[in-house]
Amino acid sequence: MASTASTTANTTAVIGARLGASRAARNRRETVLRILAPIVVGLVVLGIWQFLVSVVGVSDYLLPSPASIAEEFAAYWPSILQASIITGTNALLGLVVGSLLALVLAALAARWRAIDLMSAPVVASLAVIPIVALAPVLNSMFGADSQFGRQAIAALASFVPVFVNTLRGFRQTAPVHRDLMKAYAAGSGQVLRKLTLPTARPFALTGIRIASSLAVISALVAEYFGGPRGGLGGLISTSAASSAYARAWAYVVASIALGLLFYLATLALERLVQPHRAQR
Amino acid sequence: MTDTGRDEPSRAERSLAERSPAERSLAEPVEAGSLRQAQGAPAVEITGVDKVFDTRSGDVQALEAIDLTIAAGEFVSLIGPSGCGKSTLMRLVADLDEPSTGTVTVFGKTAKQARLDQDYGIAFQQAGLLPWRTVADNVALPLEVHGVASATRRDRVAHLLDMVGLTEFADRYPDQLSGGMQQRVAIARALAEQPRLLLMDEPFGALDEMTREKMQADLVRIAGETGAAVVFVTHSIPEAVFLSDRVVVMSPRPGRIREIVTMELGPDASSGTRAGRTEGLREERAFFDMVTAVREALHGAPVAGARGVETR
Amino acid sequence: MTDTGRDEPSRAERSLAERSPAERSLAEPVEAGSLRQAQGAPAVEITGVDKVFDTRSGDVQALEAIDLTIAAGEFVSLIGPSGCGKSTLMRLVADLDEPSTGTVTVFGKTAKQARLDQDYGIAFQQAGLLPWRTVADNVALPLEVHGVASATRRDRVAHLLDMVGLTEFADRYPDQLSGGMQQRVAIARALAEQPRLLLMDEPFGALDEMTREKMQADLVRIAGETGAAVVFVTHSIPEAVFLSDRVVVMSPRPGRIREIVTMELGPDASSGTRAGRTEGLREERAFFDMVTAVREALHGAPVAGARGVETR
Amino acid sequence: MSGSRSLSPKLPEPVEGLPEPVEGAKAHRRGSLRRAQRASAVGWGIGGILALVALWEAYKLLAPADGVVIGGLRVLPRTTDLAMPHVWEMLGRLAEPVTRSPNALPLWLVILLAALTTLGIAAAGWLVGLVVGVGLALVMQRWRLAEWGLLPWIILSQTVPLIAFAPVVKSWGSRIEIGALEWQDWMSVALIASYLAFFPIAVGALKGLQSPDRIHTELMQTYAAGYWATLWKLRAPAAVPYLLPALRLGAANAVIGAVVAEVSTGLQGGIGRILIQFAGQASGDPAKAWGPIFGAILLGLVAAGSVALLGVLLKNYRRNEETA
Amino acid sequence: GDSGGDGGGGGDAGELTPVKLQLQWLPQGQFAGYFAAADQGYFEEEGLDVEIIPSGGDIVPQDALANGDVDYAIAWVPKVLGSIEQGANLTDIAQIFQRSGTLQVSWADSGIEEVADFEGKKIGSWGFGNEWEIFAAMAAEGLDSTTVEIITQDFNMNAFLQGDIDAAQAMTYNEYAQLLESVNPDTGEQYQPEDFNVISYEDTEGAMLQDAIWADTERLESDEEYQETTVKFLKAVIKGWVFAAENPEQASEITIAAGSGWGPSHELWMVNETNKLIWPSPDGIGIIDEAAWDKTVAGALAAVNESGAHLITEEPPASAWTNEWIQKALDELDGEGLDLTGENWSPIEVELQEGGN
Ligand SMILES: Nc1ncnc2c1ncn2[C@@H]1O[C@H](COP(=O)(O)OP(=O)(O)OP(=O)(O)O)[C@@H](O)[C@H]1O
Ligand SMILES: Nc1ncnc2c1ncn2[C@@H]1O[C@H](COP(=O)(O)OP(=O)(O)OP(=O)(O)O)[C@@H](O)[C@H]1O
Ligand SMILES: Cc1ncc(C[n+]2csc(CCO)c2C)c(N)n1
Ligand SMILES: [Mg+2]
Ligand SMILES: [Mg+2]
Repeated sequence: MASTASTTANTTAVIGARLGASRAARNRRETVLRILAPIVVGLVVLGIWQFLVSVVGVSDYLLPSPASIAEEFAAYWPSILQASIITGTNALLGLVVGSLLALVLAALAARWRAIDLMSAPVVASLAVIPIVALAPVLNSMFGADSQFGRQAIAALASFVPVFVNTLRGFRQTAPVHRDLMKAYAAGSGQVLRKLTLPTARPFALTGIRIASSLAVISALVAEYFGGPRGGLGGLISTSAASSAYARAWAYVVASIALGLLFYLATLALERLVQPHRAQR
Repeated sequence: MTDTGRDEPSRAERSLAERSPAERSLAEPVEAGSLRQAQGAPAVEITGVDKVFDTRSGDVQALEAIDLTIAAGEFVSLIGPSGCGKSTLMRLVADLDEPSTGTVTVFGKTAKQARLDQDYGIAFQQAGLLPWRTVADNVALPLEVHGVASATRRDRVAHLLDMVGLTEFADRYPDQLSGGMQQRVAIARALAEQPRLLLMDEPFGALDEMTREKMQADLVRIAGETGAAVVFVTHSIPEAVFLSDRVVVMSPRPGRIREIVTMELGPDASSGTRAGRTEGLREERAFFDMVTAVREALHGAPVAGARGVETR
Repeated sequence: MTDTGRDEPSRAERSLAERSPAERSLAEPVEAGSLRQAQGAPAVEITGVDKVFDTRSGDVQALEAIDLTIAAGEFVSLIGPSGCGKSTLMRLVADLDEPSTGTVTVFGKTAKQARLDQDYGIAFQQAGLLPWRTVADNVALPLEVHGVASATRRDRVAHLLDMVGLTEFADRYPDQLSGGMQQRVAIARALAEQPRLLLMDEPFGALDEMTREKMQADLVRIAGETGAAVVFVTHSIPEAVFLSDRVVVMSPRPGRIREIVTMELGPDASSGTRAGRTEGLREERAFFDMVTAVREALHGAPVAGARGVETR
Repeated sequence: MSGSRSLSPKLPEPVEGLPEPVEGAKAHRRGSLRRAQRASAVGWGIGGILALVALWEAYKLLAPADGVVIGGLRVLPRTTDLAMPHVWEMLGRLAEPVTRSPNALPLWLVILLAALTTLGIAAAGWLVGLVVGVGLALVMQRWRLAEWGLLPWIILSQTVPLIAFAPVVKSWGSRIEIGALEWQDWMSVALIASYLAFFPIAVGALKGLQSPDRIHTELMQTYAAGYWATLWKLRAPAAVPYLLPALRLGAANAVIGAVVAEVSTGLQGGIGRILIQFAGQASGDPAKAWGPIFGAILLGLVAAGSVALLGVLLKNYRRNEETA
Repeated sequence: GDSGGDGGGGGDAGELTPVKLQLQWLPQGQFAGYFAAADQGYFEEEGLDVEIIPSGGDIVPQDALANGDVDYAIAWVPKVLGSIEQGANLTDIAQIFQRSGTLQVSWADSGIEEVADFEGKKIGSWGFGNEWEIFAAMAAEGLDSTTVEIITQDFNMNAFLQGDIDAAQAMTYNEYAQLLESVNPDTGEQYQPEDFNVISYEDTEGAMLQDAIWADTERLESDEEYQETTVKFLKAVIKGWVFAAENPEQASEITIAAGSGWGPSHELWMVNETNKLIWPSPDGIGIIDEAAWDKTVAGALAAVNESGAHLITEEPPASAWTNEWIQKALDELDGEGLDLTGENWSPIEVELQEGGN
């Protein structure tokens, strides 16, 4: 009996070791694939693009080859950096202000139903206004000589997802948790700090993550419709207007990178503020 | 209706005054006068309570004409079919809801005052842990809310986690625990402030039989040690029998108390000490008899003799 | 440890070889030959099965050296502490997972073939109804998937709903049902194709005691009527005892079969017909004795006279 | 105390959540109560808009013409008629003819016609976005490698300013001629609209298709159900609650995309066109420019609202959504 | 673009040669001649079925032409010079506008009276290549683009009216009129020309040639059918512009019917001012004046924008312009009694109505 047991244990250990190794390998493979897959997809697309332009001979007039875009990117790097800073600053200010406003208003709307109901049509409308419509109005209101219009547009664009998600978050406190706080005779401030805010936090963070890309793209598109020059949007349009498409695409690449940067920054913020994310 | 003594009276003492007819037939005659005990207020006193919920689809009479007194230190289980109002009754005691008519007093005060005074600890059917707090922080929550100094808090939490066997898991988050472990955290949290009254709504629902039995034994011990009164909601007859001094059997729609069965569990148990409730009890004859008694109370009539053997 | 036969031996035949000492003492001598059933392959045959899960935090040996044969028409319960591998074992039979070593055959075929041939019906611990389908459509789901004609389907669903007492609720949606009703729909669904083998993983976990008892009686009846073999996972000893021909008691980490206890429940029950399992049974002496036998098997040894908490 | 209610041999059914029978009068009272509740929600909503109007006019009345400038930064807007026309002027302008031409239509009608045109284009873009988004979601659900490879790019795709490739789309489109179908300019606009619409749909559909609990996928497995049966009977219905908000967002995005693409490609007839045209006239006729802005908002609300109506049809697939 | 009759004309469409013309903005009086040619049937008379395609903010007409999406495009010379340097192969076949219509408008009391005064000011421009005249004029004054703050103007003149911009770009035919249609809040009346200082680039070294008709160089060299079409096309266009010169009211109505959203007074102003940029045209309408061309090239070479990019860095190829086809067209029209030089033309007086409606 004892010997059988130890044999079994040995077999188990052996099987275990084998499976353990295979799992570690699987894990590593998955991580590698997760990183590699998008890179491969990107490279394949770039490859096909370059192939079409340089070998098949599709006109590279409107759609320049990746190589020439890279060349322009390098040549205009200082201007690209400066433009990215201008647009990035607008987007960042808009994101921060818009998110803060959304958080505050969501808190008010969660607290007072009247505010919620009254803000509903206004928020729904904000969500469907095209930037083309908003930009000239804001430029007239706040002055075309300042970046304020773009920042306001980025703020409004950020406001909507943050408000909607946060408001939902404020409503997610579980009845059992509310009962618990009541059983503790907790004051309203304590309930807010210990329950309502932590419950809403992941929802708000999700909203901010969505808003981050929106802020960049909105700040950039707003530059098409008036205001000081020098941002990425203005340079994309100016370059395209003089048929310098490779340069235009170099600025587009910069705008994608800026969007990615914002997205990753909000992801990092999420990790920072919320080190443990419960699986749901 | 009940007239439980002010202190922990022996089961035998209380038996006549409180028992249902069915129960009474089991009881031995006892001197009525010996029941009275002049000591502090009872843990819970429920008098003429009705509770009506006004729902979208109409009124629901959740509780009707409830009278129940629970002595300090007494362990009372509520049992009854789903929807009979057990949770509702417990929520009234906890002042999480208000009775439509009647009064609820806790240690002689209003339920609200008792809540504000933190006279009870509560554990819900769901563990209800805050997912963003570690196990230790969850247990510490009531202490934090009530401004207990952080050093004291730490000691107390460590002690509680030790008690529920989760010391190693202090820094885990709830989603990293099994259902049973979460329940134990919730129980530790309910005990954090050493309340004189424990309200527990099916706290062991998520546990497997063995863990459940262990937790039952622990609960009996802890309640005994701290002298806390316990109101315990359960669906399990053996659990109710094992734990309680008295089992309140309820009937549904409208929720009423059908019977109150006082536990008579052999020589040890009848002495009134909870220490008598050990594992062996579960296999004693008296245990099965009480299970049968509660089962019959629950089914509303003695189980017909036609089927099987009457064990009484 | 256990040495279950490769084929379905009668209870009596197996009794000596398999039973725990406690059980053995309870068994009455029965004519071996009378139980033999000369029929095709056993419903389930598990031979030398190990199951190792390869998790992030290391390997988990969920099952070790499992040998178990379940005869056609037999009702077998699996019981054991949480995490002992009951669900895993059932999932292997259902071909939802594969054994690390050893083989599982179902009606003489591989588990996979049996799954493709729809030889079994399954009910999980949660009801697992599709919320967007009415009760009737949920029951019809397996029939739909297998292309049963709609008229046949309707008849069959009507019959099944009648059987579980939910005819009136055919057009309701799952969220309009109580937990117990949902469970019954899930059971009806599991029975939809009249499988020769029913796999049920704690199907009554969500029910209150009364509903649970009613469902147990129904299940016994239905399994008897259709002659299906049943593999039934539960945490409740009384439930296992009430329902089963044999109770497989498992021990945790690694999950092994500790004992197989054959039920001996009075004159009716010993005749092998399930009809003997009526409500009265629960209050019979033999029932309590079998409960005690399983409890002891579960705890690994006769419950000691000495009191104390079993922590295993 | 016991047995006020005799226990039948059958068990009492715990039927919580079931609508309990109520007398007609009570049901009626509740019905009208809910209607009253909805009416009050609408009332509050209108109140919100009126409050905004009041704020606008009050601010215009009280604040300095040049707005509020703090430290060189104008934090509150100017109140000139150019920047903030009176609400009644904006509304009144809608009733007047669009120009002094003898056969000019009233402004509101011009806006309405343009909005309908754009709505049609946006609907086409939304449909394309639906097909592409759901297609991508299906591929990503089926093959995890596809999810890993594509999803990051799908997210990144939305940071490309779509005006950057409007000319490319228009140019390539103009070369397409498949049989009788000749590429129309509105199709370029619809295609660009679909670029904004597909994103939430792809993400939402993927989430939805991946949403079934393990218990359900395993149930299908025990039925030996194949990919398509599982898709049809399980994944698709389970995806509905995720898909509906995604479709609503997609509709709003399609409208925004269509308007921007109209401006970008210079398509005639839609709301984007009159948006810039009247914006160009805003110096002389400030109120006129607001007409198409209101039109664009209304258009977005109508588009999103119609998709919400779709949700009513599919309400049985969203039974476990909260009603909030 | 339902102007100019689209290809679906059924039977007779088969006989007509389909032609696509890309405009550089929305339909408006600036393009009245083309709309008039379509409306009056001049294209059909020449056997052409012309589709007039308006442009939006991001469609660059010369790129649509270079990509082969259209057959001819209307575009400003400096912008196309940039495209040619980027690889487009295009030829200016008719210089419809003989003069630059770009103004820089400032308030009368602003002290900005010439380009030299721009220094340190906020200068408005639409971008999209419209800024090169400013940079060229500034370059001629020894100013580089970093000495001013360039502000992108949007679709209207609000930024200027509200003081965000010190000097705004304005076309004589459009934005300048927008100013005069706006109400002066101080007087409650429309603004008057005296309220503004107007710098016309035509009077500066920055002046550049504007609306020209561009054709595909390669097709022009090798494709005879295209050559024929080009002449026919130019003939019809000339007739259209002559019609607009003689019947500005009618031309304005035609443009409105073609989808311009402007009111009659603004549209008529636009046609009239456009006519001023075309007529008189001493060598005949559309003939490219080499001196003006060279001045445009010089300006384009001199201009550097604020990101340091040059519009062009070398002389454009000789193929960039030719008078061959316009001359042929003029010759063929000779004797039909049309005033091809505008010697008898004179502008009309247009009273702008408030709001431009
Ligand atoms: N907030 C509420 N609104 C309306 N009805 C309610 C509410 N809470 C409880 N009820 C109703 O009151 C009755 C009693 O409910 P309660 O939760 O107390 O039952 P319970 O005995 O705890 O049941 P279970 O054993 O299922 O937990 C039920 O019919 C229930 O539907
Ligand atoms: N997919 C899995 N991956 C890793 N480990 C698993 C997996 N499934 C089960 N296990 C482990 O295998 C062991 C047996 O699990 P199983 O679910 O079979 O237990 P069980 O007896 O059904 O328990 P319970 O009564 O709680 O349902 C446990 O230790 C569990 O953690
Ligand atoms: C998006 C965009 N906005 C404004 C203008 C300005 N604009 C209107 S008419 C005209 C003259 C050239 O035809 C110019 C420059 C533009 N071109 N593109
Ligand atoms: Mg309850
Ligand atoms: Mg299990």
